[in-house]
Amino acid sequence: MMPPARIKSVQAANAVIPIDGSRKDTEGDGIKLSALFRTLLPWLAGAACLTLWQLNFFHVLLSLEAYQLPVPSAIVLSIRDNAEMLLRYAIYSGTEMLGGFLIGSLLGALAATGASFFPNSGKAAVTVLSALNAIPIVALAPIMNNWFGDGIWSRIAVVSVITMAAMAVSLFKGLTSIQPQYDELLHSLAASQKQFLWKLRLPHALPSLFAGLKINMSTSIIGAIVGEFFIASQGLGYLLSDQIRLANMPLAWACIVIAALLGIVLYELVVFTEKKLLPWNQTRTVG
Amino acid sequence: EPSQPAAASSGESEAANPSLTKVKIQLKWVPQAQFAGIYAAKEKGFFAEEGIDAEIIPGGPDVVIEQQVVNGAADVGITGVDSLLVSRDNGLPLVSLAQISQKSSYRLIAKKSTGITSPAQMKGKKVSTWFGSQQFQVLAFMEKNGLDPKKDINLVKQGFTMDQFFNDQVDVATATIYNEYHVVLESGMKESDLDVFNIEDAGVGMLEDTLIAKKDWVDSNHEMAVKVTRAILKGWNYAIDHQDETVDIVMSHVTEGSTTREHQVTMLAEIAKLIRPEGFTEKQVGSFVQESFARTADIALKYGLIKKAANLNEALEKSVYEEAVK
Amino acid sequence: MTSQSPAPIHQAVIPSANKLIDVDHVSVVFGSGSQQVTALSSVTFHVASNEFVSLLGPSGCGKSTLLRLVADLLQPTTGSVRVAEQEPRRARMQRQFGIVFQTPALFDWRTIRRNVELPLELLGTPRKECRRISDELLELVGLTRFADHYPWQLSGGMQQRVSIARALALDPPLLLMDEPFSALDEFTKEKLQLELLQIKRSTGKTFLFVTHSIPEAIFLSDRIIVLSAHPGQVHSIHNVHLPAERQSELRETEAFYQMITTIRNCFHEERDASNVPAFG
Amino acid sequence: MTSQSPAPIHQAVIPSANKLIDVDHVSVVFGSGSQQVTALSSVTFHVASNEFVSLLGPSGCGKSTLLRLVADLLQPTTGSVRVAEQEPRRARMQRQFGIVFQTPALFDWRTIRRNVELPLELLGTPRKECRRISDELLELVGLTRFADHYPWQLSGGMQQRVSIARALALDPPLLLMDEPFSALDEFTKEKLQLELLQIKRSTGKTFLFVTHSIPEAIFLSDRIIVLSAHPGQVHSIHNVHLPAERQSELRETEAFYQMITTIRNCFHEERDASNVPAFG
Amino acid sequence: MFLRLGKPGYRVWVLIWIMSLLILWEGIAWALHLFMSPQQAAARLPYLHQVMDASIRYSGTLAEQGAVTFGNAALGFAGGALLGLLLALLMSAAGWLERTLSPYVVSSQMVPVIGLAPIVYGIIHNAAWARILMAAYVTFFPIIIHTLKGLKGASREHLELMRASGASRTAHYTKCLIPSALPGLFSGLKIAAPLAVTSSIVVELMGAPDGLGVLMVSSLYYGHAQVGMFWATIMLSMGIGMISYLFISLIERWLTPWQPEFRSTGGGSA
Ligand SMILES: Nc1ncnc2c1ncn2[C@@H]1O[C@H](COP(=O)(O)OP(=O)(O)OP(=O)(O)O)[C@@H](O)[C@H]1O
Ligand SMILES: Nc1ncnc2c1ncn2[C@@H]1O[C@H](COP(=O)(O)OP(=O)(O)OP(=O)(O)O)[C@@H](O)[C@H]1O
Ligand SMILES: Cc1ncc(C[n+]2csc(CCO)c2C)c(N)n1
Ligand SMILES: [Mg+2]
Ligand SMILES: [Mg+2]
Repeated sequence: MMPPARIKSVQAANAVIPIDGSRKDTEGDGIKLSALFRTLLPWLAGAACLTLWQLNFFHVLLSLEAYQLPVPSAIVLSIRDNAEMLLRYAIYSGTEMLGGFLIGSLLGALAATGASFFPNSGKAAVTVLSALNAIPIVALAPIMNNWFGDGIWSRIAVVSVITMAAMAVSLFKGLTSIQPQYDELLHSLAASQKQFLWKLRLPHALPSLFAGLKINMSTSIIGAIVGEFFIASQGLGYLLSDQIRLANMPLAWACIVIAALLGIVLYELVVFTEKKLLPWNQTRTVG
Repeated sequence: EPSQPAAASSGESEAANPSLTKVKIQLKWVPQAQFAGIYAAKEKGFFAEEGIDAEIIPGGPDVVIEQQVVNGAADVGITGVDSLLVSRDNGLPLVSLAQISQKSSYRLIAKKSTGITSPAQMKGKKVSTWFGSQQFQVLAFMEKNGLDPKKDINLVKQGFTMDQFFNDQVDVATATIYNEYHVVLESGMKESDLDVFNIEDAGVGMLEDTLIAKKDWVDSNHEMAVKVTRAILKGWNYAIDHQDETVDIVMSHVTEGSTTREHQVTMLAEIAKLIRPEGFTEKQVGSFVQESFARTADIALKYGLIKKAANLNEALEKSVYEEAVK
Repeated sequence: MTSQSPAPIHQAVIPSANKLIDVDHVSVVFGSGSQQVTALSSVTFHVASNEFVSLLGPSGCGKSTLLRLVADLLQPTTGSVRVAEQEPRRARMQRQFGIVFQTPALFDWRTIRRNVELPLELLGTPRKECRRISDELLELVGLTRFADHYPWQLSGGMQQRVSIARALALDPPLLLMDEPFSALDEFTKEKLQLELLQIKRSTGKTFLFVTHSIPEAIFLSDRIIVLSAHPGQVHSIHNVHLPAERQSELRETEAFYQMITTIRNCFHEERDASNVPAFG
Repeated sequence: MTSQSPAPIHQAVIPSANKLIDVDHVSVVFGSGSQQVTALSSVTFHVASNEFVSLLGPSGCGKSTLLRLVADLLQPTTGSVRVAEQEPRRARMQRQFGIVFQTPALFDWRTIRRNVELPLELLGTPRKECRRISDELLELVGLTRFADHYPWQLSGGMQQRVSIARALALDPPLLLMDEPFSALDEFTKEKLQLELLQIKRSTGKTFLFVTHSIPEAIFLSDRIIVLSAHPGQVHSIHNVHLPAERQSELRETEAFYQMITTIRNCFHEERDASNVPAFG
Repeated sequence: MFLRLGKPGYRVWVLIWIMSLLILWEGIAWALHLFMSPQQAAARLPYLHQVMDASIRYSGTLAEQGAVTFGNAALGFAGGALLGLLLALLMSAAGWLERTLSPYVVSSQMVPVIGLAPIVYGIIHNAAWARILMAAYVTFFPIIIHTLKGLKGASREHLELMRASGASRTAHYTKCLIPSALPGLFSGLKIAAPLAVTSSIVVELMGAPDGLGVLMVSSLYYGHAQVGMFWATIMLSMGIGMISYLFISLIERWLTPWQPEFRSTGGGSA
């Protein structure tokens, strides 16, 4: 038998990471919970937070007043009272957001794809493109207003610009970080550049593409809302900035809640699409 | 009569003096001559004389002054009376310590090329103004001139640039006499290219810059409130009397290159006329003019900015001002 | 192939106290629906301490799956696996075994030396000791020159040797090896085979060894377990009656050839019994 | 090991017009500084059309590197490689060869069938035709049942068979195979060996084949090139004088055993000549 | 493989791109000035030389304010990166934790900073801390997304090896998961680095005595006279963003030399 000095005891007993879809049990994980509880947990956590919030727990804890942070019931009432306007504004802002998200992600993806064909200049182009992320929306909004007028297009443009870089950087990484053996295979098959892209790079980059889409989904909500702070005369961002200045916190928070719901729904849509589109990516993942 | 600072003359040594009480002052907007009196008070040692170490916090597009003061991020702040009234209406326990500007600074401007020579011609036109609580004197102006602000004009939000006006995205824009109006002139337009409508002259001006603090802060720091107010009012009188020197002080507080001295000279000259209008004595600077407040509160109520009539007795902490100018 | 296979099952009788590995009626089912694959079906066998047992069987019959069960990388769908008389989990936590996977599974971000030292690092072995052991093992597998290279700079066979060295680093009492010599030339392979036997003799280690080479299995093993495919089942178990002291010369003996024929026949038999191409 | 090796070099004389692969004084050096490795040093050989040539040699001697040179996946540091009398690049563009890598290199996101169909897709073969060919090839490698599985659901040997099927999909005149049968059991291997020979006979294909199994090399090849290591050089080239029609029974013949001994001796010789453990 | 950062080609190309964009800029500005009034044209895109002129004239101020902003950005970025990394690690440790946290992490990104400002200032009166917090808040999301993707992409063989070696949970992370996630983490960092500059500026708009954001707002507010300065601040913030990106790329190359794209010799390069 081996010398006892080289055996370390059971000290590391909780070191189990589920590896494989076929593992029926996840027993032994560091933090165990029953299956039902695990499914319910996100909801329970939310409900608990809301309850504590409603009961002024956070207000007491952080010494906040109702005029700084309204309670959920006040927000709900405000949503009910302004339902028609909120819906109209949600559609308006949602349009800006989706429009910008689609255009920006598409432009970013095209840029990354184009760049992936050119070793040095491509990577350099993505570097330069990444600087778009460093322009704050406050500066973009006036510029886009000058270029595209004061209508919905100026916010779509803002959102497009701020979503482009994240997609370009994410996708470019996915398109170019390929194990040499796969490159060699297609090379030996005399695949054309186009085939390299469609048969190897893009499928390999799909997880990165979705990472970019997820980031952009949240960026575009912020872009649309903050873009509206500047000169828009409708939309959730317009209402939010107005109501914050008016210290009408329940309605301001109603805007935030509606925007967040809108964002989460669209985000989940991206996650859902990813699950549907990448079946090979599922069972092998950890956690 | 420049009062020679007793305690200290420069901000740095002031801060080093431990006997001074720290007071944070939240400006409504970026450092500029709009707040010249406060900078003068600091640089000329008026705060120090009162035992105060004043920290001046600039504002910005996303800064909500009332929230800053209510939060305790600042002790006193400069905001508009409209804004103060609506905040109070929504439950924020804020009061005014002194009224800085006594007249509306708002002008409506139109390019001559639009052919708008009278308010009535604004019918059906696109008019821009700042939103939040700041659009109500424009609404009142329209009604005063026989236009229904809801139907007869297309009122849109104006940003903090005049680009909408330059780009002809709007027909009529709002301009403060101390800034935007001159921004337009500095762009190469001449006064003769513009039609200018004065809201104050139309009798529907609302009060703007006012000094606010949280009610319970005033109650427990009454002396301090008086001292701050006194220093600021003294600062304003000094600024108005020594405009050239004060512009230098302001320029030393703005980030180099963010504005020009000429612009600030004009700004101080214009704002001085709002703070110590013709007929006002030095003592009257900062006073609460009942009629102006009543008008402001009426307009706010009439157009739904506030839901219940403002209680001006509570909103205005007159005792502070009175003790300050004693 | 069914468990009523006509082949004789030679099961050496070993005191139950000496079942270092005990696989008891284990089945493993992967996937579901039309993609369901029964990788193992009611497999029972055990390995005694200081025994060298080889698993032989057609491609896809479940050899790697079996190894992963023993290593606690997979739970059986039914049946039970025990290692050193405890749950595989506990054996694993006590680092009772080293494992060589079918693929080298080297960490791209570590040099060859640091790949070999990985298990030692996990144990918190002092730097110097790590270095000494990795030097020794790299020497053993003939890669001293490549200590500071990265995995992608090595040939397939070299990578495989690194993973063998890594499995030996902890000096564990049980070694699980999945076709460890498949990418090696005959002479490197032979040298390492002799090393394994030497290690077994001198340290009393136990081996569970997967291979496709019948001669290799015979040369190394005390017992050979032949599996049949679809579903994976124990076809037959063979005691290897060869001298304990194995030398290269053994490969030329009559007994050796006979054994090869015996085992090869198992395969043929199976192929003929089921009238389908069982080994495809 | 030096090129003045005492072993005889039997070089079959072939009309130069028939050099399908012509490797001429090729050297490959990887890395630089202390990490510099001379993978191949002045290697010269050629392969005639419809010839089956095997590369044998110790682990790390440069067999895979040679294959990658021929496949235009690597440029020689010095020397030249020509395939079908042209630059390897042109041969590659004309899809003159199929290749089986040492690792399966399957695409995770494609099912087994679609992995096999990949080369056809690249050529723009119609769907139906793709399907027909992949059906046939999956049948050949015995994976019909697993057509719709993903690569990670397959055992190592099964993955290897998929990559063999993929290389055959285009029906190329030249096949480059890097230890294609290393992870297969003897019977699956034997079946596929016979398939290769059958393909060679019926279609006139040429094979450049890397293996570690001397019997396999002899059974399959017309010629065997033995490489020595560090740096990789041609040690000797052997014509295999066995009947063109190869049957399993051949393996039991005297001629076969003799050939094994001859080749094995090359290795021994080399090891003894240089007094270092050359195969480590 | 493609792309070697170390090759002069890459850096030269960055310069080539920047130069071409600047030339394009001047060209567009010139075209705009052909059929628009100077104010209108300059509001859309001023002449590059006009912006350069302001940049040079106020280079001292710009450098000073840029340093302030960059300092905040770096601090917020560090905080955000750490927070993102930590959350990603936690979320990868247990599926239920990921499912519980992710809706909240996602919704946190949907809340515009201005909505939070009153609350944050209400809780933390210290403006410096508020800035750091807000900057971190904006930057952590891309890092979570990419790190999580990297952590989940760890190869099955590697994980099995760690498991079979009886590696502790910590060792799983330090020896296997984190190294596999590093390339992903760097993608996240590359997205977050320029974003940190943005968020630093955003925080400056919630009230700060100095910084590029203050310059930006003032220049906008004072109109045409300051248009050169406004664009100069934008160029500078883009420059800072790009330099942070380059810096991260350098660290990436240094910390993850094993990535295919950095290999000095390798396959497929024929
Ligand atoms: N993760 C998985 N998901 C689904 N099926 C799997 C998985 N792993 C293995 N299998 C199936 O289980 C069976 C046995 O696989 P295993 O890897 O144990 O075979 P093996 O005996 O090691 O074969 P080889 O000699 O080819 O390596 C195969 O049919 C395979 O398709
Ligand atoms: N990308 C690379 N970078 C550096 N060195 C390499 C690289 N590829 C191969 N080598 C070296 O070249 C030599 C030959 O490698 P090659 O893969 O050709 O060997 P091989 O004959 O195929 O060995 P095996 O039988 O083990 O597969 C080895 O010493 C290896 O370390
Ligand atoms: C939405 C909105 N944006 C900017 C300002 C900036 N601002 C502060 S005071 C003032 C009037 C002139 O000083 C202006 C334009 C604002 N108030 N509201
Ligand atoms: Mg296997
Ligand atoms: Mg090889």
